Amino acid sequence: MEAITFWILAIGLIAAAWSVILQRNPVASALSLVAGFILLGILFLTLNSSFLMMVQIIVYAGAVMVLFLFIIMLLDLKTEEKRPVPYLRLAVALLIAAIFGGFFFSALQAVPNGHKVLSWSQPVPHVDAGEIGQLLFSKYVLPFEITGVLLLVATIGVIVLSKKEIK
Amino acid sequence: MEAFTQITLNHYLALSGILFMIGMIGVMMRRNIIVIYMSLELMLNAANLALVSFSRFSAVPKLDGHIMVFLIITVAAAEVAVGLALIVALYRLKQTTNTGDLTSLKF
Amino acid sequence: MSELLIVILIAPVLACLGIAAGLPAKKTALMTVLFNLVASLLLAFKFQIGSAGYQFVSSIPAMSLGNYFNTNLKFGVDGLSLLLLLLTTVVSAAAVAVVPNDIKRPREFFILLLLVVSGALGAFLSIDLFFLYIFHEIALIPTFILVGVWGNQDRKFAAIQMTIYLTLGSMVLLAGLLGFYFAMPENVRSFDLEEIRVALTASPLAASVQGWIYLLLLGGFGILASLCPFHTWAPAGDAAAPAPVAMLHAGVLKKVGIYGLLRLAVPFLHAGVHQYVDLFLILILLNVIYIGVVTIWQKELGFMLGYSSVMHMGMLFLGIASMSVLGLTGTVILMLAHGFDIALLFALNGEIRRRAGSTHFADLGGLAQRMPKLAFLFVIGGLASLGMPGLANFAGEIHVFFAAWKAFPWWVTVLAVWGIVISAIYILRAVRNIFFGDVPSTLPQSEDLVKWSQRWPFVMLALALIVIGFYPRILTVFVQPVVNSLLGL
Amino acid sequence: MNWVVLLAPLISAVLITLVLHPMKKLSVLVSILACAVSFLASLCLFYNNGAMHLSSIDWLDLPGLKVQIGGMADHLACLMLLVVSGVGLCIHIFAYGYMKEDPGLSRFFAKLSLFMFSMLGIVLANNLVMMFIFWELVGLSSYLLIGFWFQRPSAAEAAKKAFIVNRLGDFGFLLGILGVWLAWGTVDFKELSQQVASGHLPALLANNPFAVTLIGIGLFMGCVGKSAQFPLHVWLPDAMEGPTPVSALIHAATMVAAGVYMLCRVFFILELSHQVLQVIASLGALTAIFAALIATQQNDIKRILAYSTLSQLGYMVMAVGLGATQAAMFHLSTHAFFKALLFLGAGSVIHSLHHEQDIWKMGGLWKKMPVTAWTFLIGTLALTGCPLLSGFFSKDAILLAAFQHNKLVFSVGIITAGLTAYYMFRLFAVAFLGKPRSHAVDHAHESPLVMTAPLTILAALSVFGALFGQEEYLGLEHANHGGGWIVMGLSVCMFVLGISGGLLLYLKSREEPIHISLFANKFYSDELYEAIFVNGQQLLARLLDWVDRWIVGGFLVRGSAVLSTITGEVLRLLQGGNLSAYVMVFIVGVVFLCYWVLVYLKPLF
Amino acid sequence: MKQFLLMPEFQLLVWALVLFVFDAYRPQTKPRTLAWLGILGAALVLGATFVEPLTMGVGQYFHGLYSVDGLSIFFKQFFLVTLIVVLWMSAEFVEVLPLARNEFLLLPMLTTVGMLLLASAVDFTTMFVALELVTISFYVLVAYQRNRSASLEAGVKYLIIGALSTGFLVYGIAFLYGNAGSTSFATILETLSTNPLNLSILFAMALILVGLCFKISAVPFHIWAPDVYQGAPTPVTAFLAVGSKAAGFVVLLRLVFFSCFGNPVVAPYVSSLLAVLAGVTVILGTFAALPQRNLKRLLGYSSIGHAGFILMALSCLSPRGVNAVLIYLISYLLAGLLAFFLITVVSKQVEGEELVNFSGLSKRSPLAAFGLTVAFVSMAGIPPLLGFAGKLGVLAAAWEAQRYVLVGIGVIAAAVGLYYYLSIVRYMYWNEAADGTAAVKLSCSAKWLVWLLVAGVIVFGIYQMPIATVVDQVLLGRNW
Repeated sequence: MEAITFWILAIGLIAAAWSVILQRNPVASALSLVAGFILLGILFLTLNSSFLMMVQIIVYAGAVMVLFLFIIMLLDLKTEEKRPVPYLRLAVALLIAAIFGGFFFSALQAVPNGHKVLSWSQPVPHVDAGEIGQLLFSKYVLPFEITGVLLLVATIGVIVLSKKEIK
Repeated sequence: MEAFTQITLNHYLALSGILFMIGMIGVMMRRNIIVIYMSLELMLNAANLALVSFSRFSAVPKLDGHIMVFLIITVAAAEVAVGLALIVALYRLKQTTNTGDLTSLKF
Repeated sequence: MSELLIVILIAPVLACLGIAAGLPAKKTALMTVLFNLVASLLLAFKFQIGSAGYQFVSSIPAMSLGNYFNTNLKFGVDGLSLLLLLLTTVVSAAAVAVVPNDIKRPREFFILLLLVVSGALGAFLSIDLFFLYIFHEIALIPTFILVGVWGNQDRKFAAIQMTIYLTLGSMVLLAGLLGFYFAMPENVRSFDLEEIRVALTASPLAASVQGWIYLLLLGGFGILASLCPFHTWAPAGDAAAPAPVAMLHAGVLKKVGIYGLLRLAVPFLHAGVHQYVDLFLILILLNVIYIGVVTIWQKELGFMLGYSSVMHMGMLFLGIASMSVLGLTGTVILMLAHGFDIALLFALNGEIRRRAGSTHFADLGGLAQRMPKLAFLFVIGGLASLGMPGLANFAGEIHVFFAAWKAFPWWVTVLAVWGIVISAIYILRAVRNIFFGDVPSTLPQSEDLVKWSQRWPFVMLALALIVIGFYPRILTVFVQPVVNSLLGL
Repeated sequence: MNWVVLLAPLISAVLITLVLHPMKKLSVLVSILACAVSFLASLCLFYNNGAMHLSSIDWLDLPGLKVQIGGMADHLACLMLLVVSGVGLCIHIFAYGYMKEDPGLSRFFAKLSLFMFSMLGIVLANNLVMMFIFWELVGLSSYLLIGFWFQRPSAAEAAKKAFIVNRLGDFGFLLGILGVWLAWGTVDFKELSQQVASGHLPALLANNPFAVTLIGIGLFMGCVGKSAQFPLHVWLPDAMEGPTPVSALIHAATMVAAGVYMLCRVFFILELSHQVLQVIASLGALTAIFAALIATQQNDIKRILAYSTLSQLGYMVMAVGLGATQAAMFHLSTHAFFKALLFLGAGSVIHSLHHEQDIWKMGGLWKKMPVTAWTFLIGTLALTGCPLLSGFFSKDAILLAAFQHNKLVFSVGIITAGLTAYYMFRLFAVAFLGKPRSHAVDHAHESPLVMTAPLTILAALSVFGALFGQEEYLGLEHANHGGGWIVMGLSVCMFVLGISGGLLLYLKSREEPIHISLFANKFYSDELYEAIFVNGQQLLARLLDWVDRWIVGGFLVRGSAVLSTITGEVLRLLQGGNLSAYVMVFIVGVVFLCYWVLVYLKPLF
Repeated sequence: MKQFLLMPEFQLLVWALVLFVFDAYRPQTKPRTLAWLGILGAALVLGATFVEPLTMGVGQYFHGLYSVDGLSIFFKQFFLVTLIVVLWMSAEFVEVLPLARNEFLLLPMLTTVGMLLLASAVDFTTMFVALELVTISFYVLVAYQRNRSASLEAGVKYLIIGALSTGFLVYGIAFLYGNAGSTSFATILETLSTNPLNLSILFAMALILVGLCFKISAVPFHIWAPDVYQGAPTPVTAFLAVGSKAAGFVVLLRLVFFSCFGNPVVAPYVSSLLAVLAGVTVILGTFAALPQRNLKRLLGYSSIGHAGFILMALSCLSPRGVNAVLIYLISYLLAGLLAFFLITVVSKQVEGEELVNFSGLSKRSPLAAFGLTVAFVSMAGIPPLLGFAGKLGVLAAAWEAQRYVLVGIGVIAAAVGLYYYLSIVRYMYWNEAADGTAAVKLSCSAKWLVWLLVAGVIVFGIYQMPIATVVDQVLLGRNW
């Protein structure tokens, strides 16, 4: 069961990811990305993290990607559609990524508990919003507060960057 | 055959790695800044996946990884907001989102 | 008296501030350097002859660099630094005095010039190697601006080349100093020469280590003192510099390179010096013969003087290479002799340029008819430069020759002595072309050094040459104990 | 107190240069007085015969090298002192008359005093370094005096040439001194002679037999330069560009003889090597005949005398080489008298002819300038070795020594003697006898007393000098050796032959009857020098300048600057401005970093 | 709550928020006033760090996420000084901006909050968030002049490369977390020291290093720097060059000495890796600066070179090396800010940042020319200016660690560096200005700042005791 779920999600995710980078139309890319995010959320679920799934779907698939789509529509980007797929660049990028992949997989061999098998039947502590919330407001209160400042900065930044010019 | 039936941490990590690399390829290959930016999001998500899996599979399950993921998602959201605002501003000024058109600063 | 030493050092800096604050530039500068001259003469009289140690020592512990470097800002003079102090004060007095009254932007000029002076003073008075280095470097940037703004001919290129080259040299030197510092046992590391002596007399450095450090120091100090083939900056720089700067630079600052080798390589790196003596000799002979021959071909007085100064550095190095009492004494005498001499010649070069509008041999001739006094002084300087007995250089050279003859294979000295023939050739050519023969019709009318107020700096330098030349023991009594102690005798 | 002999001229030179130079007459007076004082002091020294003590000061005192400024007033030195200051005094007086009208009169006398100081210093020197110091100073004053009329390009060139050629000799001299010091550990004449006399060779020389020859050659090179021996003789004829009294004093009587004096001083060292003596003798003989041959075809009165000087110096050097130092010194003294006389006579002629020096424009001066002519004749006769005049004795002593030691040298010497008579009488016949050969002679008149008086004194010395000198120099054993009569007879024959040849050929001729361009052009030695040394050196200098400018300064220094800039230009190409390329670079960097970390650190596992 | 009050981050944040509110209610406030208020706040916070009762004691706070120690205090003071100068600079610069002037003054304060936090971060969560706070606010600041395409272009380049490096950093953190099971620096070091090493740890370290190398602009992750330095508004360039770079170094210092890289087995290898990076960085920064004609771009390259020098000292992994890092940073703080400040002031009036625009500056504004000369000469490392102390420390550390090649590179780079710095001086002093250029005027406050910084560079260059004392205190009591 675990295996089937994983393989389906994995193949779907990889396909979505490929679609993101290969689609000529940015809108299609963005939609693929939404799909990918949803699949990723489900993957989180397979790892017993329901809270993160929700966050993933709401924040990423919901807010972030909507923003992307919105901007793409707004800017009306069609120029790139006419260009052919840059195979040469793709090949170079693949090559570099392959080398990186080589390193990555050799590193992967060494991960401790790497061969620990996933089993849903095994009891694992349930990770729900409450526990994470508790941690966030006790141990991790400082970074959490800082994210607040971060969002403030982002807000100001977005306003500054997109405010209509005063004529 | 076991490799297909027994899903291990390595499977998740491999998936995250592949996701990461696809994102990397996208960043290298694409010229449209928005798509590049989407690819970057893919890379961040790969990291999230890795973190969550590590959390799940650790000997003594811990939540620090989840906190990290939560923070990453928040930060990424903020980053996307600022980034897209920047791209919009760029588009307004130059009517392009192609990296090939951004070469006035060089050498 | 140690206060007086500090006063000498601080006076130029104070004068800089004074000039910046609005005091009349030339007057203030002149008063300062004259004060320094008098004060240093006073020090010389109070100096206890015969002891090798430092006298009038004072230190400023607040200027240390924290826990990571054992440095100590410490001033004092022994026989050697006292003489170099005198060299500096005399040459700087002359240099300030020959600045023409109509120089443009006088305030900046004198401030920078005094900075150069204080750098030179500090370098010779510091007992601490680290501060020796710092003080020498202080002069670097002011020289750059002085040459670049007030220089002549190809000033821009020359200034840049000179500064970069010297910086390269001082960075190499810095590496060498650090190497020296770290080569010492950890608990006794110091830049203080007195402490180094105590530490290294007990346990000298290993020979192989000495070799490396010596090479670095030779490279660094060699560039500063224009050891061939690192000399390219010198002729161009000196030729382009305004006369006072060339005087200070060729006359005084170059000596810091020699001084450093004397202070550091001779006492603490014997083994290194011996190990690389062949290399050193080859470079020295290049300095003397190769540069000498190149000097002959020069067509412009400034360049000729610059090259000749490079050539004479070979003689100074030769004295050091011999590592003997005779040779080192000769080097010290030559340091002073060459300092006074080249300062005199560069000063006259400046006067000729101002009067004749050019220093190319082709444009000049017969100046002795119009300016007999100037010609007379030039001939004295030139004769000193070609090693005429009765003038200072000869006294030094003869020491060096004797020392080299004893220390090295015969051909080294033969080639070095050939240098005196070469210098005769180019000096006499210059005298012939500038002062003798017909006056070209294109030469503008100009007057001689009419007044004593114009003349005294030149006369002072010439007198110094004559006094040392007639009685070099006036120097050797100061130098001898120091040289003995440098050689560990 | 006894240093007066040396200090008087120095004080005079300094005083005139610094203070007195605006007052010409006073300057002259001071200079002449100083010379006179020196002369008197020399006399004192002479009659005390070296017994008077000369205190000394340490000029240098370092372990292994002690150089004193001290005096060694032995017999040799005292004689030389007398000659120098005596002849010097005459010339000083003459010079006043000769130079009266020159605007640089004070300068001239200051330099003369400087010369006297330096020359007397050489004579008094008690060690080699001190001698070298004054040796150089003599060179300097010679330079200054040759270039006295510096406005003339020819004079300026001549002065320069004289100094540089002398420097070549000094180069060897200094090396010789260094060699002596290295071998014996001292440069003091007294100590040296004691060590040499002990017969015990220092280790250096014992191990290396050729070393002593090299030392000897080195010292001799000093003499070759200063006494203008064969390869370095070129400067002396050109030095005639100086005022004539200078030529008389420096380039005939005293300075050029200093080389010979020096050889005599260090003869005990030269003696140690047979080869050195041979070299000296042969070179001296060569110079003697070589210069004599050239002199036969010269037209400038001073040049003829200059070549004659060369030739006579050759004699002296030859004598030293033959071991006859006394004879050399004897000839040196007599030569000083008559050659000074001849130069002054020539000066007198030139002065009265308004600086006309070509003998073919003179003629018939015998009547116009009787004193000058008479004294000149005496000088000529003395030089040519007319029996009973001073030159006869001294030359004879040398020829005798040659006859005893080396027949080849002797034959060269005897031929030279004939040639000497020939060219001197050619000169005398053309310049003084016959009819005036140009209008310049019309206005000629006898010189004033201030000039003729020194002529007369010197003429007297030329005649009688030998009587006094023969005893002083040679002692009484002269002529006791075998062959004395043969030599004397032969030399008289040559004298007669020479005179008759000269007179017969030239008495009546109005222009040069014989043309030997090889001699007229001085064996093309100037041209050879020009071609080999001057051009060679210029070529080398040019080449090295090129190397320095383009290889060291250009290729290495500017080259590295250019290389830096090119490196910069290449490195900035990385920065193409394209974001995609940047990303590529970045990720390649990551790959490299991973490679490094994973592969380099592999051995950890 | 008391803890929060004593945190300089919090104090600064509150001040910034108050100013935001103030600005919102009084929109007609002149930017200059706002700048002075900001400077006042920063100065107060800076002052508070020196006062005993107003600071937290040395120790760990927030469950080990936040540390107060010598290093953090030093860097906090460093960032606050940077902020003060940057605000001062911005006050001069802000008139150029078409809009949102006040925010331009307030954003740096928030950025500084991130930097201050970064100095204290001893946990990857805090570190990551603080780092992102800094980075994201820089995205905005770099692109601030959105009417200038250069600024926007720089912003986009910084954005993409920055996000890319964040990706690598996060991925590295993930793998490190996977191995050590914690995000705390100290715990990670402990775990790594007790458990055997494996390749995935090294992989993680490499990726984390990428993220930090981006911050400090070490080759080849410097690729953004020249363009961004050139395109960004000058005060932002200064802030990037000094503040952001120092922020990268403080994290690197902590990681190298007190976290993953500090593992005794790995440390020697890390050291040599950093040494190679340092060498390459110095070479590239120095040589590529040679042909530059745009002053800001030139300084961008030169700042890469300086980063290389600092990395050189860091790579020695010795107390002397750390000492050199800190001194070098101080020297670069003063000289770099001085240079950028004057460039801000001058280029505003001469309308250009090309070298040619600075021709004859010595006549048009002697003080500006003098200040720039002092700054450049100090950066070149010529005694007796402060920059020399930095160079000396670096070379000494490298020599002590027996990295002779680095010493050689340093020696050559110093000489070459002087060349391009002097070429600027040459423009200012030797070349004549084009006709019709007016004198450059410095406002009174600008003059004050210039004199302050010049005095700092000169006085501390000659009298190094205070700086040495400060730096020694940072090093005190820790096992470096």
